[in-house]
Amino acid sequence: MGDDERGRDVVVPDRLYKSVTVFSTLFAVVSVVLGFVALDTATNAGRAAPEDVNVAFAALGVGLIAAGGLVYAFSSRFRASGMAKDKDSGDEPSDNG
Amino acid sequence: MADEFAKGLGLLTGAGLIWMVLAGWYKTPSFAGSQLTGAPPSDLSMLGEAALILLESMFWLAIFGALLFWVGVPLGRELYAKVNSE
Amino acid sequence: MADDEHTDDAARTDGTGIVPPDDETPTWRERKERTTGLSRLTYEYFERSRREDQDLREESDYVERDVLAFPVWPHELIRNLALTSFFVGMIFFLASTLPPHLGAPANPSQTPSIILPDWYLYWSFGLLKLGPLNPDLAILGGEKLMADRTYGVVANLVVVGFIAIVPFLNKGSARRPVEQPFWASVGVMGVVFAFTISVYSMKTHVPLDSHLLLDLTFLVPPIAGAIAYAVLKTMREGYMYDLNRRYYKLRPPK
Amino acid sequence: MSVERKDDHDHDAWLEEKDLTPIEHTFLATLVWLDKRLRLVDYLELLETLYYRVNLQMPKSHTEQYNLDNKFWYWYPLYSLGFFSTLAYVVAAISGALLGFYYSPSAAAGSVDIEGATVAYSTVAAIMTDLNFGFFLRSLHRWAAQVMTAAVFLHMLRVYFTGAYKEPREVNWIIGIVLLSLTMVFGYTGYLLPWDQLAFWAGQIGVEMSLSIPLIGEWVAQLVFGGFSPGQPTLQRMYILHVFLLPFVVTTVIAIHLGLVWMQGIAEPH
Repeated sequence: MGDDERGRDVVVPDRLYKSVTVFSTLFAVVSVVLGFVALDTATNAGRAAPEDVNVAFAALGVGLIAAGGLVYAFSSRFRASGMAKDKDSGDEPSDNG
Repeated sequence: MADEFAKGLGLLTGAGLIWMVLAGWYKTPSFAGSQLTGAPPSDLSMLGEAALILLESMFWLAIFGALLFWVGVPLGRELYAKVNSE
Repeated sequence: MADDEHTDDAARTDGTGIVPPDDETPTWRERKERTTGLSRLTYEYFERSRREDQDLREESDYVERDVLAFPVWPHELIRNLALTSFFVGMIFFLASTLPPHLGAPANPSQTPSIILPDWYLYWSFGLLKLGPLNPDLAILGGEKLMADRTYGVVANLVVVGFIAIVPFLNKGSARRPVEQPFWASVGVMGVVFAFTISVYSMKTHVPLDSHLLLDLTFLVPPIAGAIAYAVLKTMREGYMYDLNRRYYKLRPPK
Repeated sequence: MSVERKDDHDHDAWLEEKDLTPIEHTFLATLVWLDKRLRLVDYLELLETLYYRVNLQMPKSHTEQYNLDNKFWYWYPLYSLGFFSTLAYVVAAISGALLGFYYSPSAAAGSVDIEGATVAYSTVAAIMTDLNFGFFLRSLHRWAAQVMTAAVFLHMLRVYFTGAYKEPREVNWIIGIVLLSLTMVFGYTGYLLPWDQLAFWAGQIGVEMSLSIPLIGEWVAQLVFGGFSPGQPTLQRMYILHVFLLPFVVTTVIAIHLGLVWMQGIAEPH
């Protein structure tokens, strides 16, 4: 692991990697869907006149979508051991070859 | 050979499906008259106008997409091989 | 790993010291497979699956049968489930985007302008309208052998009967259309005829002279069949042959 | 799966010793907390195991065995048409059973405020306008039937053009033709049920078709259509054919068809 220009890379145990993948994807999907639902409700599916838009609700929707994306992006830094981030850096030796 | 066929078929069926649905919505005034080819209503919203453009483009994509992969690409390969061998 | 015969020659620089890989030496592909990220995981999964498969086979009483075909389970069914669940989604898509029509209620006293069955019966309906082909027999003094309608029903029986006896006419190991251009072109002829006869069944709605339409109904299919035959023959002679050479080597056509 | 507890990784200790930023630490700790309570990963691991089990027993595919063009997978959809028509049949059966709760095959005067509407027509209209999801349900039934018919036709073409009907599969080809015909009869009887103009005049065509059969025409028309002009007996018979007789017959024939395919294997695809 280390900080290079491609971003931080944290190696975690396999079981933890599964949890990270499952729960962050779940959270991301649910919050993005809820975000769109909230946005739709606030703007009456995009048909409301600008002054009728429920600003707080719309902001909540955008926030939920952003949060979902953020969690998904953040979770991508965790990797199981042996998973190289890109093919070029796959030169490290391994003990099962 | 097979992949070109499948790509052409995919374009034909995919674009054809979208065309069929949109034509069912916008170009089928009634069951008794002309279906899928009727005149679209004149008082369309902007969404409807965009859908009409999409409808037309899907129709031509279905035809030319299939033609491109079934005729164009194999023909191009043949010609290329011929030119290369000379 | 290290081979004693070669380790002492390590300093050779003329190229003769290169040891040819034996069965134990992993290839570059294998090395790559085993060392990096996802491919390493894949490799481990394969190992695990191979091992579990072996265990299952050893403890199973399943007897492999000598069937020259593709197993339905698990191959075909898993593949089909994946593909057809997508297709079933398409049914739902169509059902929600293009709901069906409910016409005016039945009214025996008012003949509608369109009398047609559903589309899949058009071909049969077209065969019923083949009255003009019903031969007038000179022996019967110009009378028709059977009523036009009966003639149509017989035409249906002939078509279905011909399709039914196809396996008894066409035998052998040929599978692909290029291997059997004749039968493939017969098939093309049949498909095109199904289309033209369907169009003929709607003759009152087609802006064409009905005699011309009848002629076209029977002229277009043989033309299409001939084109298909020519194309398939050419393909067989040409580049498809190269592609299939390996296949022909494995299973020479009878 | 086994009741034994899997040896869990000591995540908390690992989190302490690992050099993580506070955000990462919080993130991982939250997920570990969730994981300990919801155990979703365990269920996914069950699926994972199942996947390897199934995958494992896969014999070499035909393409691997004969080292054919690896582009072959583009043709798989054509090979799935037979199974697809079975699935469309199942979809049609389920939606049809639901529609059957609300439909009534009677040509008596109906309650809908339309000139000449029968009970059958009114119940279809009620399904489409009053019943929750009824409009979609009828649409689904209709489309599943249409798509099944189309899939059956295309399946026959696939079998024809790949020579899959050849020996030893002649019997299955003939059973397939029977199934194709029964599918069309299924479609035809269903087409008549709403008892609108199209249905009535399609019924008229059917009566004329059976009348034109030599010798037994009138008898067939009486048996199938209950008379020489479509009416209540026709509707009743079509209904019984569509929801009682044909489902049993077609399901049985499909079972035989599939059983033969299962025993003989898929004709080697190329």
